[in-house]
Amino acid sequence: MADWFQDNGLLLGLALLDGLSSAGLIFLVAVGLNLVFGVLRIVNVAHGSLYAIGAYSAASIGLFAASLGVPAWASLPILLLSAALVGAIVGPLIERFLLRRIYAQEEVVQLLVTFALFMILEDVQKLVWGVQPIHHDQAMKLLGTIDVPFAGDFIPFTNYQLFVLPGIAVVTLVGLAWFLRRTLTGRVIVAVTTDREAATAMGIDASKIFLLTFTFGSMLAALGGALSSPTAALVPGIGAQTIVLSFAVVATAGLGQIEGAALTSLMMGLGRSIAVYFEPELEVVVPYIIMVLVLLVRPQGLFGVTETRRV
Amino acid sequence: MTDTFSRREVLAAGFGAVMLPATLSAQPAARPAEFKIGVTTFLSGPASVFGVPSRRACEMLVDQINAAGGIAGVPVRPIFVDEGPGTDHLVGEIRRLVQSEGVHALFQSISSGSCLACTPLSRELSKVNLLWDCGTQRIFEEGRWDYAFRTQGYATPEVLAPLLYLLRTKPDIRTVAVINQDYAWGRDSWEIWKTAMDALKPGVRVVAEMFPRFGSTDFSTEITRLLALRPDVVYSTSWGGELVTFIRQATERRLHERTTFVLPVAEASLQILGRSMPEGHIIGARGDHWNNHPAPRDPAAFNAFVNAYRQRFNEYPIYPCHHMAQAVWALKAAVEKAVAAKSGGWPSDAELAAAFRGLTFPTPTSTITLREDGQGLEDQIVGTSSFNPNFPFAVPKDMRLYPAAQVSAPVGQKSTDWLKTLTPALIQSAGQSI
Amino acid sequence: MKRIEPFLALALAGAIIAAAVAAPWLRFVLTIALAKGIAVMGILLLLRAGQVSFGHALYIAFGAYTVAFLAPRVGDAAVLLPLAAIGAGALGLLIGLFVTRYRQIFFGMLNLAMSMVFYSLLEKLYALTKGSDGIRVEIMPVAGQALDRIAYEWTIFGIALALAFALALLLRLYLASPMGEALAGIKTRETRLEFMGVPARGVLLSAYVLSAMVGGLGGALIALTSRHVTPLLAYWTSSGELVFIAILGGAGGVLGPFMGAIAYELIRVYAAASFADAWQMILGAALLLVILFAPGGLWGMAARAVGGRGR
Amino acid sequence: MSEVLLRATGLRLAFGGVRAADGIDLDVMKGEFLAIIGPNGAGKTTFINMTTGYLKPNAGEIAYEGRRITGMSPRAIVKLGIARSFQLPQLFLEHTVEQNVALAVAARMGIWSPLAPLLRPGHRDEARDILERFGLSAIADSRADALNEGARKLADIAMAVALKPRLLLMDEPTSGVAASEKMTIVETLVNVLRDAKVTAVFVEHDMDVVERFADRVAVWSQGRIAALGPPAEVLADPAVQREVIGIERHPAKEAPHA
Repeated sequence: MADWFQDNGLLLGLALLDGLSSAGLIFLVAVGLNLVFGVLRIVNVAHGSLYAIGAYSAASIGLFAASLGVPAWASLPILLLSAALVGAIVGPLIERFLLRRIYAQEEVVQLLVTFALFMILEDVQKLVWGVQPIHHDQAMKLLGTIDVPFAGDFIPFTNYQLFVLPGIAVVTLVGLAWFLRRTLTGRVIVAVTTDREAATAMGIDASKIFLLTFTFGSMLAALGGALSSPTAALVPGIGAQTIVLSFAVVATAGLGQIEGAALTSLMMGLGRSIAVYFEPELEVVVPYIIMVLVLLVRPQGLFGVTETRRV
Repeated sequence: MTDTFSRREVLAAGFGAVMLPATLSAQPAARPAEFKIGVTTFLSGPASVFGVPSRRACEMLVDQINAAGGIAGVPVRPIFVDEGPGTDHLVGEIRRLVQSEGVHALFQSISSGSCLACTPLSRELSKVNLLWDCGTQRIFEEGRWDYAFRTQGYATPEVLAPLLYLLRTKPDIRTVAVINQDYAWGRDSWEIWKTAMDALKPGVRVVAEMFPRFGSTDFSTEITRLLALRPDVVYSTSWGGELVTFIRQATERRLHERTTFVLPVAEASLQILGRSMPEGHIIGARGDHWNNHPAPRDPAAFNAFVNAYRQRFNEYPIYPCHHMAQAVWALKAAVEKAVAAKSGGWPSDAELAAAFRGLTFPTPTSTITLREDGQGLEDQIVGTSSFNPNFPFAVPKDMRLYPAAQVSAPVGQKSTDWLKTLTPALIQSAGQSI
Repeated sequence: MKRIEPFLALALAGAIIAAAVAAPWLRFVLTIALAKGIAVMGILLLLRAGQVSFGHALYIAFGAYTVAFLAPRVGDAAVLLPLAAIGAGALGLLIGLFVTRYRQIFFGMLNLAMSMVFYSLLEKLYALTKGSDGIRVEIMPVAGQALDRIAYEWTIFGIALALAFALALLLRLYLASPMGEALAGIKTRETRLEFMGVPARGVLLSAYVLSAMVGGLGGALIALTSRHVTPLLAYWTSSGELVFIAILGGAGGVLGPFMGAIAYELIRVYAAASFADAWQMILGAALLLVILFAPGGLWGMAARAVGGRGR
Repeated sequence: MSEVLLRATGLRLAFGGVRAADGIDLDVMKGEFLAIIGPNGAGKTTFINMTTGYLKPNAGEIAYEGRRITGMSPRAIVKLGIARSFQLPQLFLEHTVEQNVALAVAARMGIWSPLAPLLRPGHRDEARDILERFGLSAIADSRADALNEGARKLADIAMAVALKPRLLLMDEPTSGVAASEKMTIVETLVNVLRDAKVTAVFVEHDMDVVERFADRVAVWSQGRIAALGPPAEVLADPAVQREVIGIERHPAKEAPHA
């Protein structure tokens, strides 16, 4: 074991750096899904569409701004703004006109409504943005690279992936934790998550909270997409890939748990990058293996609380 | 169960007669009012980056042909079907195209899986089937199909030509890493490369074999590993969004300064990459149809095609457009040949199929001959990425043309067996500079 | 409604046969629809217990690959079909022992994880499975009878129809039995079952194994019909499709899966024929319309038309 | 009346800081009707939960017919002949009342045969019979989630009775039942139980019911048994009156338990 570390310790260090940035992105998408699931109890498949629309919009808005001659430094704020814009427009539309009609229905029906929406939005994306890869990497290029020393050599990392992505993820985590614990609205969201019946019995205006949470969750999905757009080329189908990983995070993290989502994202991000170094064929299944192992030990998810059933 | 069987027998007996006419194709054929082609291509999902441009090319060419009076006087109508939903759906769609729409020929498909599933069906349905883009070597090496013809090259020459180019231009390489999409083409193209490399230059060490999930949007970890390993060559047959993402993430982190990329399918992504594509790396086009081809067979025809496409769709055609065009031209040539053979009479499905065997048809850049096994011989041009003032994106320089016959496995041989017989002498003898 | 169910079934079967005779290409589509309907009965079973599996495409793919792998050795459809069902049942027992410990989202997502691992295996074990290219299945004898293509296709169609009939009848008996009622009890009052001496997990497990078996059977029929199997059969969207069909058809009666499967396949075929690049949108919209305006799915609509209750 | 059916000795159970059971010793005699009274939070339901296997005591043991049952699962305990009803009725909400009871009958007969309805068509008849005895025939085909509180309560008990237990534990069987119907219902219930020779332990807040139907009464207070004996004796105890009945009888009367 010690020998192994001597040989591979440095590689493990590199894997750690890579894992952090991918964990950051996974977290941003998954935490939004988890919040929505916690409050609305809807497994929102269309979360993946919001991710894709967020990514496409950020790239389009960025390209448009660049064509107008907006300075390069603005590309980062533009990413954040476009994500907020997408979430604020698309989120309420979906919640008001679609989800609101089905809150009384069974969970599976709700899930399928979002699945249907996901299918519709897949084609909408194609109609709006076409099928050719779209990319706009101003934000990544703007920040340049940093050389990380490695065994007498050096490895360039982009500052964007090494610092910005994990940084925004951490800021989001801290901000969310503060919001949920220290503000009234946040506490109401927590109350609805942990005991919906009691919360509504206490006179909480569920419809307002649902709208707020869904919009917020949509913004987070769009933010994940927007932040991925400087490094990834956008093509049809990116939403489907993202959502299925987020599902795994949510189930592993536990109902509505943001810290759980953070820890799970970290485990999955690191697990995958370690796999790429040492057993690349396992990379795809790592998230599911983590999920199964965690649920074996903690059936309610990493940070989930057992729902007490009174008899 | 007895019920089932008696029912089956009743059904088979009762309705067998109804079924028969649909499958009998030797009966005399009347000249149709229009010639329908069933075209399967990706209209959804990641591979629609190929499917949609090829569909446009098809529509454009059909418009041109119809404006000029159609094929042998018959106007052409394409019917498009999406490959995206998967094999079981596509197999049903092929049946619908043949049995309900009554298409006269099938153009299919982009995905190897689709081709492998539908080619046997085309024989069962006795319908001419032009494999217009898929590259799998398995089709004609593992079976014999009377009605199927591939009007372009396939995986073996498309991988072997870039390898020969690499070994000629960089004879000293010692290490290679692969990063391919995790699906059949990614695996097959690596097996072909590895087998050929071991025969042509034994002793090259493979330092990393990475097959990230199909549809990945981040290769940072793979790139870090490649940066640390410093292989002489990074080989990738990825395409679409994944190739664009990989190149951009890799160049930003200066991987291209440490290694030589060999990208046999790069052509389709170069326009999107624009200036992000680094210079000095080996690029292929699954054929010979580069926009800066220095000596096409018919420059006027070549420019006419490229310009018409650019004018209509505001972008350069990519290789799937050329492959689609090759299928259309092959069809035109074969139908005219078959009609001529019947002195103006209209050919049956079997007669049309017969016209394809051994057919040589012109393309703007060269000619393509369909071998006796149905495989088309399309020349390959490989070059080194560079920029010139005529194009806002990378194009090859120092191009070498590899005639198809030199880099394809002979009829009746499996690619992997044939590749093992190659000798290092081929590196110098194959191809010519253009 | 219960009383006219058999008549409705006969009418449906008559319509299917008539359509298959009238349009040869439809016979293929309908065989696939029957196969999927059989698999969806498994989803229906689990829905009774209030559980949604987002991974049952695993069993379809398992059944399909069982046929593909064994066809060269055991070239007889009449042998392969039960083999696929038993194999899928055994796999279902193995996985079921684990996943039936979980409920709701955990149940759904663990199933998803299992199917995605299987999907990855099919892709990764390239030497064995030919990856995404898939494996071809040749026309084979049925019960020792060598058949030409047309007779073979009719035979598989007939087997699918007969199996659909027989299994629907069995499912109906099962659901009306105490076992079936106990299964439905898991949905609303699982703890009470324990206090009545009924092992709830055992009840769910047996339903899970049955659902795996019909999944394997459906998959085997798909393989025998499309005669080419690819890993896409196991992808999560295929699992989503099964739940989609279950809800489209309606969970109220055993005919629901078949009505749903036929409607699904026909909509898809006609949407693809008329709007090749927007079929997803049309399917999604159809599902939304059914959920929003016809609760209870097609079965519910039929039930209302006849004037009875959906259940 | 002298044979001990259930014996609890030294039961202790604490949740966090709360002692729900703090040394419970109790013998339930075969054939008796034992009422449990006491203020909310005294640990009455906890006793039932421990006896039926839902909760495991931290210490002490419960023996049924001389056999130790602490640590056994609810399922195993039911098989021994101990059934219970619930303070919050636990019905299968999407089933009809008849299906609910029939399921309990089937559970007793053995659920594993999917062919049971063909082989033993009797379970539906038995369910209908039980419903009749409980006066629930009129609502036999109503879905359980459409019932009022009183009917739900009765259906809940009917399900427990359908299991043909020898010991039945009932958690507030009359709460939520309209005052006007209460006595009739309890009378019906008691007759059913006496006919079937069922020993019953029931948590009860209505002292009229206790006085009229209980053979003995146990007074729970802070996880302990404060008093035990015939109702006339115990209810006359001033301490009990002050601590338990005083609270119970007047303000809390008929307070529905959510």
